[in-house]
Amino acid sequence: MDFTLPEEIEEKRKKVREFALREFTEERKRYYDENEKYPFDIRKMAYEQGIVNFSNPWDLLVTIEELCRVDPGLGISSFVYAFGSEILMLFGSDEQKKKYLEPVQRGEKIMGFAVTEPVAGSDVAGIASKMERQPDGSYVLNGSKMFITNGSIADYVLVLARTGPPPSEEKRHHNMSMAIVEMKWPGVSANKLRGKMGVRATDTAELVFENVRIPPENIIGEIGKGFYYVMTFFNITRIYVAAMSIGIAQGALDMIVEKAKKDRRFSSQESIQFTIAEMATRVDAARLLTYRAASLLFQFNPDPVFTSMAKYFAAETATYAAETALKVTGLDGAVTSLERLFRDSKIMEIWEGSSEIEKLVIYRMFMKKMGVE
Amino acid sequence: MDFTLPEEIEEKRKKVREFALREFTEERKRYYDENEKYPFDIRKMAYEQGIVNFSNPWDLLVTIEELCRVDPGLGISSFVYAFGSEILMLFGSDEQKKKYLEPVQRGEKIMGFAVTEPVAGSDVAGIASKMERQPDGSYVLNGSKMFITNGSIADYVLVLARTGPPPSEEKRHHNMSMAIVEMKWPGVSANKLRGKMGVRATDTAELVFENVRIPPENIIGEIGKGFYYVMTFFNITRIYVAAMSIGIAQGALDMIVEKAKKDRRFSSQESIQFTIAEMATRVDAARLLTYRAASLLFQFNPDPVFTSMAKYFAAETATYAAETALKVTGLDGAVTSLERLFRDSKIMEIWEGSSEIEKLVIYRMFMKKMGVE
Amino acid sequence: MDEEHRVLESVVGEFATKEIEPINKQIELEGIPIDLKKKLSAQGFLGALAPYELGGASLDRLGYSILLKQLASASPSVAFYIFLQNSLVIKSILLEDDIREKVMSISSGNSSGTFYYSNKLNFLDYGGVVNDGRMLRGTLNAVINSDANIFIIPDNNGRFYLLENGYSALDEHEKLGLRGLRFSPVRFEVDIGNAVELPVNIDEILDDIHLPISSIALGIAQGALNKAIEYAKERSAFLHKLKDFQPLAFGMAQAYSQLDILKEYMVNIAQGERDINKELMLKIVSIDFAREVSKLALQVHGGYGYLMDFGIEKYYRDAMFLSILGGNHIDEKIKLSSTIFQEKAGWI
Amino acid sequence: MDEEHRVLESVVGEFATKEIEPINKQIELEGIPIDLKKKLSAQGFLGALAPYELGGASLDRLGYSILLKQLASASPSVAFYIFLQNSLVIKSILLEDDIREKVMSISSGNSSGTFYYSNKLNFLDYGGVVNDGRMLRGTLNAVINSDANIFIIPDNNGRFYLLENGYSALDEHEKLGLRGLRFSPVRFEVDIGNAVELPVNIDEILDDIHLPISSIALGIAQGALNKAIEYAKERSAFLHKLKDFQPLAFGMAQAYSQLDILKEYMVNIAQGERDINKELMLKIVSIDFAREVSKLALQVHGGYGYLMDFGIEKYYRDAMFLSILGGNHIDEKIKLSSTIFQEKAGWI
Repeated sequence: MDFTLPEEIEEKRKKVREFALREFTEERKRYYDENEKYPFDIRKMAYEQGIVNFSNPWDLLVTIEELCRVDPGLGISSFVYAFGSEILMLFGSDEQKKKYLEPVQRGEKIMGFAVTEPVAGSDVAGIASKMERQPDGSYVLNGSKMFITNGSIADYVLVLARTGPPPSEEKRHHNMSMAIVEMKWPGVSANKLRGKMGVRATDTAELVFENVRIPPENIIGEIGKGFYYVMTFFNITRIYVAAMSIGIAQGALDMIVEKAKKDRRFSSQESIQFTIAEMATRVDAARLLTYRAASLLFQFNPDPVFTSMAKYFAAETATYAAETALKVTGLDGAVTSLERLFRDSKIMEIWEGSSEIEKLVIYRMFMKKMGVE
Repeated sequence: MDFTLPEEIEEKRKKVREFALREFTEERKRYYDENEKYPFDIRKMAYEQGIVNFSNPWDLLVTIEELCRVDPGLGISSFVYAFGSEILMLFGSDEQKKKYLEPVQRGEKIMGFAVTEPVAGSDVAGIASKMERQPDGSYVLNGSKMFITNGSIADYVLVLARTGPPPSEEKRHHNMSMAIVEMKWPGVSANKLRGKMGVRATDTAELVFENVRIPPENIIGEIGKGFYYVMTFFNITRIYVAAMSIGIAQGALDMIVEKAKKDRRFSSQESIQFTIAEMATRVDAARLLTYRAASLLFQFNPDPVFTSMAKYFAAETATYAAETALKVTGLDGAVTSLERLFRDSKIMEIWEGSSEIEKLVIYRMFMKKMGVE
Repeated sequence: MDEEHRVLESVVGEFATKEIEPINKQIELEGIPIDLKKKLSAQGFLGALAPYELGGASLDRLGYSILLKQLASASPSVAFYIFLQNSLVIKSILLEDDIREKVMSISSGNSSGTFYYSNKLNFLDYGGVVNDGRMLRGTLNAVINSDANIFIIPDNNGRFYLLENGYSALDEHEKLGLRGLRFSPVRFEVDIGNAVELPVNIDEILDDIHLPISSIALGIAQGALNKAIEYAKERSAFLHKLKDFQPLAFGMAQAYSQLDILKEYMVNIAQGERDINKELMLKIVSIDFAREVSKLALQVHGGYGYLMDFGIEKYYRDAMFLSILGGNHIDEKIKLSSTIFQEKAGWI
Repeated sequence: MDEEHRVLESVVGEFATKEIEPINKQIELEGIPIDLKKKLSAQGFLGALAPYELGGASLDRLGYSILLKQLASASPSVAFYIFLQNSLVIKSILLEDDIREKVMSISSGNSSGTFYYSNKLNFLDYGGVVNDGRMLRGTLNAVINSDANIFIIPDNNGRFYLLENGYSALDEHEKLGLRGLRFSPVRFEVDIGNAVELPVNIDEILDDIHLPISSIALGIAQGALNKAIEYAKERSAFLHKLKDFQPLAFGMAQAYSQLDILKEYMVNIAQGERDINKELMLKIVSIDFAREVSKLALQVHGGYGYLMDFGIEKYYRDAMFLSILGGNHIDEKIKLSSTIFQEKAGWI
C-alpha cells in the first residue's frame, strides 16, 4: 500500500495552486460569476501556462482539484473545453481524432457532450432524440438536449440519440448511438441557460436539433453502442467530478482554517474546533475514495462501485463542507468567496449522475460482486 | 499510489476469515457473551493455528479486522492478551523484554495496560495514582485504575502513575512514569467489571493498588516520560481500534447483504438498496482512512492527525453500520448476531480515546500542520 | 394540558422515581417483579385503558401517553409492558363480551398477556402457527413477554386467537433490549376448542399503537437526557465539568429543544381530535429521536455509560428494540408518503 | 388556533400566491417593487406590529408569526423585509415618542428602514462607526436592506442611533440570499445633531427575534417542501413518477412530519405565555431544518432545481443567509445550554 502521489505530481499540484491563487483574482471570480460569462482569457492562460495536461491522468486529477479549490467556476472552465474528448480517444476513428480531437487538445476548439434531455434527466435510457438513417447513408437528427456544458460556446458536441426503438422496457438502453455534431450545421441551435445558482462562469445551454444532417463518418464507433460509450465515459468523468468536489471541500476547509488562524475568539470555541476536525476528516475520506477509484481507472481497470462511491461521497462532502464553513463563519463567509463556493458546490450532487443514481449503481454493482445478478 | 495489500496479506485475510467462521460458532459467541467469560480456549486456538502474528503489522491489522467482523468479543479476546506489548517493545529494557514480553508473545502469559482511572476517564493527564520512590530505590504504588482490559486475568499490567506533582496546570502531563506490575504482588487487587453492554467476552476490571512495592528494574524507560509513552502507544492502538471498527462495520454490512440476497421482498425496496450503498461507501471510506494511517505507522512515521481521523471515523462507522443494519433488518437482526454486534460496536467510540478526544487531537495537530501553535 | 393531566404526570413521575428507579437493575436482570405489578395495579396503571369496573383507570389518550412516557423515562421495559397489556391485549379481549373478566385478572397483575403482531412490521410471512381446523400448531420465533399466560396470536390466515394453554416458551433469545420482558420463541399446540377467536383487525390495532409507542420513545429520550444532563453537571474532565464543553453542552441543548417540541406535539395530538396521520408522523420522528438521544446520553457517560450499573446503556438498547417492535417501518413510511402525496407513493 | 388566525393564514396565503409568486423572479433580480410594498401596506402587513393609527395591523405574536411564515413560503425576501421593518425598525422607533410618526411612513411604504445588529451574532467587534461626540463616522461592511432611508446603527459604544442622512451605500456584495433586499457596505458620516439616539436594548431586541426568525424559517421549509411535493407528482424518471421512489418519498414524508411538528410548536408558543427559552429552542431547531429541507427540495428537482427559473434554489440560499443573519449562533447556544444546566455551560 502506498498513499503518496509521485513527487512530480505533487510539484504540479503546487504549480497549479500558485496559478489559481495568482490568476483567479477576486475581481475575476466575481466578474465571471455575476455576468455568467465563460472566461476565454483564463482558459487561454491555463492552456498556455501548461496547467492543463491531458496526457497524464494523475496530473489532470490534482489540477482539477487545485483549480476548484480556489474557484470552481473558473477552475472548471479552465479544463472543460475538452469535455467529451475521452469518448473520441476511446471510440473515435483516426479521422475523427484528427479532425475533431486534436484541435481541442491544441486549445483551439471547444467540445461538448450532449446526452441529458429536458424530460429524461438522470434517466439516460429514457432519452427521445432520434437519428434516422437516410438512403444515402447519412443520418438526420431531431431532438433537444438540456444542461449541456459548453453548449453555447462549443464548436462541436457529441450527441447521444436513438437509432432504433427500445426492444423492450428492460432493454431501453439498446439502439442508441453517438455522433459528432458541428454547432454551425443547419438546424442546430443553442439557448444559453442563465440563472444557474453556481458555477456561473461555466457555459450551459439547451440544444435543439431540427433535421440536422449528419454524415456517416461522424458516427462514433458502432451504431447501437451509444449507451455503453456514455457509461464508459461516466466512469471517467465521475472521477473528475469527485476531484472537483474534493477541491471545493478543501477550499471550504481552507477558509474556516484561515478564520481560525486570524480570530482567536472564533478558534477558541471548542464547537468550532470539532467542526474543523470533522470537516478535515471527511475531506480526507473523500479524497482517499477518489484516489482509489482513480488509481484503478488509470490502470485501465475501472471499478464502477468505487467510482460511484467516490463521486457520491465527494459530492456530498463538498456541499457539507461549504454549508458548514459558511454557517460557522457567518457574515465573514457571506461577503467572501465562501458564499460562491456554497452556491457552486450543490451541482456536484446533481450532475454526471445525481447522488441517487450513484447509489443505485453502487447497490447493483456491489450486489453483483457479492454474487447476486 | 497503490491501494492493494500484498498478496500474502490477502491470503492471510482469507485464512483468518475461515478460522473465525469455523471457530466462532453461534454457541460460543452466545456462551461467552451471556456469561461474560474470557475465552481461554479460543485464544489458545488462535495462537496455535498461527492466526495472531505480531511480527507483521499488516498481517495483524487484517487479522483484527476479520476476527471482529465475525465476533468482536471473541475476536478481540483472541489477540488482546498481549495488550500493552508495544510499550515494552519500544521502551522496555532487554531484561524486561525477556522476562515479561517473551512469555506473552509465546502465548503463555497475559498482559494488560493500566492507564485510565475512575475519576480521570479520558483525561490521561488527570490521573491520581502515585509511585513514590523509596530510599532503597524501589517505588511504592497507590491508586486505582478503571476499565482495564484483561484486568482480572492478566499476569502483569503496565501502570501509569505520577512520580511527581504536576509542575503547572499546562504541564499536568509531566512527571508521570510507567512500570510493570505483577498481579500476584501484595497489595494488588482486581475487581472484574460485570454488565458491560458488549464485548462481554473480553475481560475488564477495576484495579486497586495499595502500597504495592515495585522494584526499580520494573520501571519502563525513563522516569517522567510515562505520558509520552502512553501517547505513542495510542498512536498504535488507535489503529487497532480502527481495524476492529471496520471489522464490525463490515460484519454489519455482511448481514444486511445476506438478508438482501435471501429476501427479495426486502431487497426490492429502493430505500434498502440506498442504505446498502451508503453503508458500503462509509465502510470503504473508514477502511481507507485506517489503511492510510496504518501505512504511515508501519513505516515508523505515524501521523497523529491521520491516526485520530481513522479511529474516530471508523468507530462512528461501526456504530452507524450496526445500528442501521439492525434497524432495517428488524426482528431478523434482533434474534441473531447482529444485535450483539450492535451492543459491541458502541465501545469503539469510547475506548482508546473517545470520539471527542480524537477530534481534539485532530484539531490541534492539524492546526499545527497549518502553522498554528 | 389541564390540571388533571398535570397531576397525573407528576404522580407517575414520583411513582417511577420511588418504585421503579431503585429496582431498575433487578428489572433488567430478572424481569418485572410481581410486587411492582401489584403496585402498578393499585394505581390503576396496569389496566390503564380498562374500565374502572375491570380494575382499570379508564385513561384517555393524553393520560395514557403521559403514563407511558413517565414510566419509560425510568424503565422502558415497564412502559412497554403496560403498553402490551393495554393497547394490544386488553383492547383485544374487550372485543369479545364473554371474556371481559379476563381483563380484571390482567389489571390486577394476576395474569399477563401478550399479543403477536410483529410479522406485519418485519417482512415476515404469517404461517408460523397453522390452523388445520382442529388444532393451532407451530412456532412463533420472536415473542415478547413470552412467559405470559394469555396469548393472542394470528394463525396462518391472519385470524387472531386467544389461548391460555397449549403453549410452551422455548429458550430465551439473547436480549437486545426491554429486558424486563421475556423474549423467546414459543411453540403452540392447541386444540381449537380451547382457543377463543377474536375479531381483531390488525391494521386498526397497528394504527392505534403510533401514539403509545411515540410516548414510550419520548419517555426514553427524556430519561436518558435527564441522566446525561445530571452527569454532565457532576463529572469533570480536563479540569472542567463536562457541561462546560460546547460539543457536549450544545448536543444536549439541541436534544432538549427537540424533546420539548416533540412532547408538545404529543400533548396536542393526544388531546385534540384523533388524527392517525399525525400520530404516525410523531412516531416516525420520535423513534429515531429516541435512538439518537440515548446514544448521545451514553456517550456523555463515557466508559461508565457502557456499564449496566449506570442505567444508561439500557436506553440505547431499548430505543433500538422499540424501533424494531414498534414501527417506523417501510410499510408505514409508504402509508405516510401516500397520504402526503394524496396517491400511492414510495412503493419502489 | 382560533378562527381569526385561521382566516389570517388563508388570507396571507392567497396574497402570497396572487401577488408574490408571479413576480418572484423580479423580486430576486430587482428587489421588492414599490407596487408590492403598497399592496402589503394596504393589507396592513408592512407595519404588521405597528398600531392601527400608525398604519399598522397591530398583530399579536401568533398573527405576526403566521404572516411571516406564509410570506416566506413564497418569498423569504419579502418576509425578511417585513421582519426587519417591524421587529427591528418600528419597534425601535416606538421607543421614542417624539418620532412615532416615522412609523407611518414605513407602514405606508414611503420609507424603508434598516437596523444593524449583526456584529452581536457574528464574532465581529463593534466599532465600525465611531462616535467622537460630534460625528458618527465609519463603515459597516455588511448591511442588509442598505438602500433604506432610515438607518438604526450602533456606535462603537453600542449605543444606537437613528439617521436619515449622512449615509452612502457602497457597491453591493455578491448576494448569497434574500436577494430582494440590497446588501452592501454603508459609509456613515453624520453630524450627531442629525442623529436620534434610541434607548435600544440590543439583548432584548435579539431575544425578540427568535420567534419571527423561526416563522420565516418554517415558511421557507413549507414553501420549498410544497414545491418539491408538487414536482415529484409531475416529474417522471425511469418510467415512474419521482414520488414513487422510496428514497425521495420517504425523505419528503420525514420532512413533512417534522414541519408539522414544528409548526404546531410555533403556534403553541406564539399563543401561549411568552417563553423566551422555547422561542430560542424553536429557532435553533427550525433554522437548521429550513436548510435541510430546502436542500432536499432542490435535490428533488435535479438540474432544474439549480436554475433560478424554477424558484427552488432561492430557498436553499435564503435559508443559509437567514441562519447567518438570524441566529443559531454560538452565543445563543451558550445561553440555551446555561438555561438547561441551570448554570453557566457550554462556554469552552
